Amino acid sequence: MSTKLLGERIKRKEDPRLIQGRAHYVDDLKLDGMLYMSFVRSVYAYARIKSIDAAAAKSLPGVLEVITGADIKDQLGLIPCAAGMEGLKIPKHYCLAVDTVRYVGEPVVAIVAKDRYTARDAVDKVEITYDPLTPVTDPESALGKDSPRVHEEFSDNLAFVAKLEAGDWKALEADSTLKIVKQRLINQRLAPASIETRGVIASYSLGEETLTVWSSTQIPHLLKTQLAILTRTDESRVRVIAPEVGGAFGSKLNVYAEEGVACYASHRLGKPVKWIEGRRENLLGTIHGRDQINDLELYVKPDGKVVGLKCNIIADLGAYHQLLTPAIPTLTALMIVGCYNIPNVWVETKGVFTNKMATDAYRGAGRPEATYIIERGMDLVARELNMDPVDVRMKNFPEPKDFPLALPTGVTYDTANYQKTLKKVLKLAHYPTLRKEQERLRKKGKYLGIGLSTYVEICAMGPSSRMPAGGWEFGMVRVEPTGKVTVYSGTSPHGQGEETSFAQITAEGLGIPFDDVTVYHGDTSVVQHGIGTFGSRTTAVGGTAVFRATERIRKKMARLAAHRLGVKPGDLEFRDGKVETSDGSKSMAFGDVVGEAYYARQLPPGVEPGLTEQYVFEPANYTFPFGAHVAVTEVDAETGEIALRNYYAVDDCGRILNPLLVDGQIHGGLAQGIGQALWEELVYDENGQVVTGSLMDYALPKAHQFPWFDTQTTETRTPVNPLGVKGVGEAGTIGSTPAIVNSVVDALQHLGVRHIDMPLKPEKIWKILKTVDGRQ
Amino acid sequence: MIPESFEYHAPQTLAEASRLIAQFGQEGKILAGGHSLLPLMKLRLASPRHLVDIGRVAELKYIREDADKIQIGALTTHYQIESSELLKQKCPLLPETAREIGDVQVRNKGTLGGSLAHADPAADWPAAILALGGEVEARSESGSRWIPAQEFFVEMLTTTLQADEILTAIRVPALPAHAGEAYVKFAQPASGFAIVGAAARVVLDDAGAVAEVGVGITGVAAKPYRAAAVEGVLRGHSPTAKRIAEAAAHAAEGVEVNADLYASAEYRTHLAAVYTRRALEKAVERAGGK
Amino acid sequence: MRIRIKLNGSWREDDVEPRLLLVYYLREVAGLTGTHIGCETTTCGACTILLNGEAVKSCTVLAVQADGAEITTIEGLASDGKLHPLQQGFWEEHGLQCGFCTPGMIMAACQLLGRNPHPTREEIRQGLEGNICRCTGYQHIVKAVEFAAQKISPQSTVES
Amino acid sequence: MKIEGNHKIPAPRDVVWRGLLDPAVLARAVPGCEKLEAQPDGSYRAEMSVGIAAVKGKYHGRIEILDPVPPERYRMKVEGQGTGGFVKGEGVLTLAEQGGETVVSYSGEAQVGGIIANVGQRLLQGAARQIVSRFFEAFAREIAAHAPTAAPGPPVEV
Repeated sequence: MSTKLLGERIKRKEDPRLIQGRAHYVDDLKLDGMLYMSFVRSVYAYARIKSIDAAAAKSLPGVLEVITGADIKDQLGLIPCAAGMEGLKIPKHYCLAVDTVRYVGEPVVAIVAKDRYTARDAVDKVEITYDPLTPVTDPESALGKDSPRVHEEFSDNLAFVAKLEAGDWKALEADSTLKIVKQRLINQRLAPASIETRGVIASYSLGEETLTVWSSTQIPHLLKTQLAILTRTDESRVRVIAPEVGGAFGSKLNVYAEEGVACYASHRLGKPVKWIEGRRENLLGTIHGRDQINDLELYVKPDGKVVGLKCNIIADLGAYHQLLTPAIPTLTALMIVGCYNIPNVWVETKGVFTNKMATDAYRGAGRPEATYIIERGMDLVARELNMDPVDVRMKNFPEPKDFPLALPTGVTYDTANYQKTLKKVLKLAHYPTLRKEQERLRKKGKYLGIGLSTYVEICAMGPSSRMPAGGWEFGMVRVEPTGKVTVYSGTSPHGQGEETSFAQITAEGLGIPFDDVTVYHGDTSVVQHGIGTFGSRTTAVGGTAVFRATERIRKKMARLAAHRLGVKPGDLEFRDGKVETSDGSKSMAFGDVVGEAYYARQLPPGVEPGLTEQYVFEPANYTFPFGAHVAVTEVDAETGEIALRNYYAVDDCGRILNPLLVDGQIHGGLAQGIGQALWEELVYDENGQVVTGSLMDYALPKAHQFPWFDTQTTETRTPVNPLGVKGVGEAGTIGSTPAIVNSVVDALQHLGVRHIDMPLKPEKIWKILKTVDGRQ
Repeated sequence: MIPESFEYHAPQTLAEASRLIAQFGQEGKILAGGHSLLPLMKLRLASPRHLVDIGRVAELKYIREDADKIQIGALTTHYQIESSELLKQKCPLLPETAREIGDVQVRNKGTLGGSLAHADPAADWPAAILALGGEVEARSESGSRWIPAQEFFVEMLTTTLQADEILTAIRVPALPAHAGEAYVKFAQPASGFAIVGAAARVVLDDAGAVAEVGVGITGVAAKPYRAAAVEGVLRGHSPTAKRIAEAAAHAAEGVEVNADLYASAEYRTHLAAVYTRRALEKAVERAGGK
Repeated sequence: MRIRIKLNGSWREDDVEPRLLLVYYLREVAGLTGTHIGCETTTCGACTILLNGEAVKSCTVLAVQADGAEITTIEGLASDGKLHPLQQGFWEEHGLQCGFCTPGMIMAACQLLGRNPHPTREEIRQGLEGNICRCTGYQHIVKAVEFAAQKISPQSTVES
Repeated sequence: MKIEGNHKIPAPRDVVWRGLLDPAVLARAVPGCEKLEAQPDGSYRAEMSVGIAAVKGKYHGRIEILDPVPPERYRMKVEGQGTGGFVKGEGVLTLAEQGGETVVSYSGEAQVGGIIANVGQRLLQGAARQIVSRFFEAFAREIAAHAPTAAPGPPVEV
């Protein structure tokens, strides 16, 4: 019997500390002599700073330092943007505003004080005089000739244009038999809003000249490099630790001003400096997601076959680039055809500066927009041709045998069976029965909606050739002399559960108990290399590195055991704490083999003592998970209120290592995607003020708003990595948004409703109902 | 998240509290459950110099029946009202309204008196107290007075309470025979505050016609109000579906309707009518009418 | 101001500033960092604790208001080294991911089961309306509470 | 945010006009006004505590009267900066005579920045209306008390 762990429902190793309140997030750490930092932030969207009077703040007892942009502009570098695209305009992005503020919430002054109370009190004592300028708030008019410019050093507000063109558009446009289905779609701005806000402690040791930074981050290794550059510290002397991280969803895949200023302040004062973000600061000054305007045209044959896709994308980037800001909308173009092999594609993406916080990677990062575009589009095609949305999709799916499938968008989908997931979800939802019920209810004036979404997404980021800062991942396995096993991963999970799934990989690989494996991540001095956790890559890329390093351990141990047992290494199996021949006739305890490596008395020739192996996995391609969702909604004809009655999802994320974790990722993703469709919206008013600056205004989903999610899976493995894993972190978010909107539009379709923009607030629905059937 | 500094006072008796609040005048604020005031102080939208915490004044915590009236001490928490068996029998509108306030934790700590005195234009309690035709007791060192709910709410965050007065109790009629009450609410999804909250109380006569009716509406205007026009259409008439709908259509009559990110004035006006109708339908049904 | 609080079973006395919020008292004075802060507006529930047996948001209570009170935090839930059934349930049913909302969620669930030992799924969702989780989509949390309910007072299979 | 409305002041138009330009009258009528000083350039410097009930913020700033057409209309610009935010507004006031009384109509745009804008959205419009109403009530009282030339009218109704 082998020790079967992969594919099992195994409880998480992470949980005991978390459920007992014993875990340590950044704000839980207290260092000797630690000081606290606070920020005075711009209340204007766009203004010149006329003067800063910090005298009163400085004289407040307990205030140690008041720092302005002018003070540090020559001491600290600029906030980095890793997206390298042709012709990209990159504005100077200082850690503290110099001369001009460009969005509400931009840090202008930093205060360091003996405690957080004093630091907060001092904020109110700083007097900044501004000369307001006309802010740019609408990305479309920002492109007009007469628009004010967010950055005067540039000739306009266009940060970049990216074009993607494939196929024979001349022929297509000449073909008069094609129908063209057009729609403008708005993908609203969202706040990632992890429940733990951001936070950092920087501790510069004047003696050792080392900088240690605890940051609530998804990318400790990348942050280490960037902070070394930013603070002009020798990278060998910088250590970054991501302690427990309370959610991120892309928002902590970044290098932020506050991190830089904290390092500066600690260096200057020789004391640890802590900054913890407030919720309003989080909604104003942590990256936002989405915010695109998409003008879509689909060219369709009379039988429902879609042969061409045209889309103009305007992406509202905000005022400055954060780490990946301009790269995100280009992922939309990359995945815009969804799970349909549309031969002719034309996409133009314009990234636009506005006086807002930067947009960047938020769960799904560019792919939810793509899926929303194509899945709303397919429903519009169905409506135009009076077809069932299921039939339109079936008509346009490639066959399973067509994979790997190279697409005109430049990516090659690995494996898929779209028909299977769709059929399965339709069965789960009792689709034909639902349609009958819908008919029945319509006759009674009740509106039931059935919404479909079939998505594919791009995961396991990614081949280094396509990534801004490396797409590989590092894994190391060390068998300790006692036989316990330590796994080191360069990823930085923060809730996804890889301390558990990586332990499953290694324990199964070595045939030892799950509890004997401990996984470390998130500390650059403990784990030598790493990229981080984002883009649904951790298990597929990081897990593979661990898997390969485990294989290397096996190989070495097999060699050691074979040497002692007088068999060939290939004859040996690892199971139940033993290394033995398949018939069990020759066997060594796992610990004894480990002893061979460490006591090193009878090593085979050429074998080094010790048992540590590492692997850097470079994926050859992305992976492409997919799925099919059905949302059933009821619309209150009188008030426009929407009730989500049922949600069915069948997802395929490749091989499943732990179904418990996969379910958790799917559920959480669904909640965020549904949240976008129904409630969430980060709103700037016409003056560039954020008017949803608290959780009393920005509507995060709550438990009672959801029905029971009825989820199932299929498993289509990927050949891209030896585990066959595709990734599941973002799938739910990507698939669910269009399913909800399609459902609500479907509920009202018989009244002539064609499209409703998100979030589907009751008032919007009510207004539409009022116009379509003249009620009230 | 961090309030400005203040001086804290924790009187044990009402008399002591009254003396303190009279002493501090505009500089002082009363702290009851703290669930209206502390959130403002944390954001530094309010920064009183003196906080008089009446949380230890035991004489303000009670629910009692007094002939055909129910009297509730100002420090009674929303949850105590929500879970009161006496109120479920004698004044079911109050537990039904309590359930709609904030969330479990807020209801455990927030108080009836604190909420009423804060007079948030979207709070739930005012709708119920108005519909019931309740009264609010205010006490100061110079004595006490009962203020009818309709006169209590002046405008946004403003009541007729004087600077030296403490809200000490509310008094509402117990549920008579052939009567029904209901509170329904269209909540803002993030805050849970009422975009529209409608409370209704209906007493039917022997013929099944509406003998008494009270409708209180919150969330719609700068202050909660009693919808007199709605009541006028119903009073004395059989509460048919048609009549209820006709009456409810007047829900936002004569008020300047709020508009915000979650509902325009036009939509709120519509919701006020719909939710008022729904509250009335429920109340009539509970009263045994059709 | 001097305050006396029975915290997870033991009395302690501390001098605090009146403006000190209970959540900061717990985290920074008493050193119990299991209670978290997730918003500024009494919305997210990450700071939920039991104050005299009732779930409250400790970010909206002054430490001085809690003078003389009994407080239970997540750290005080397990007894004799044995996890509370809710802790077991959250572990068993994968009721948490990043874990940041979890202590508050568990304390709110504690209150929920105290008042309603056999809640329906709908009642569980309603009972957790004051707690926001951004990771789980809540479904596993509902299962975790169901698990604990069953564990605390097993329901007979036949309703009497 | 649009702010518009009108208030009836029981006094003749020229009395109301003078009152609206009299710093002493304004200082008493503007809710929470702590200081109002006429500046050489014709503007006023103001310090005030703006808010409702316990929700208050201290602001300092300037008020400018532009394009006056006595006693009919003028344009007013208000700019104030306070802890955590700012208020700005611009609008036109029109005075019309109506049976010996004066109807003051106002129409303008106000902008709020900072914490009030970020978290106070739900109460903003109502609060603005309320502060404006308070001003006109107080102003009417001032006119009645300090301008004996004003025709006696019925008690002020708002």
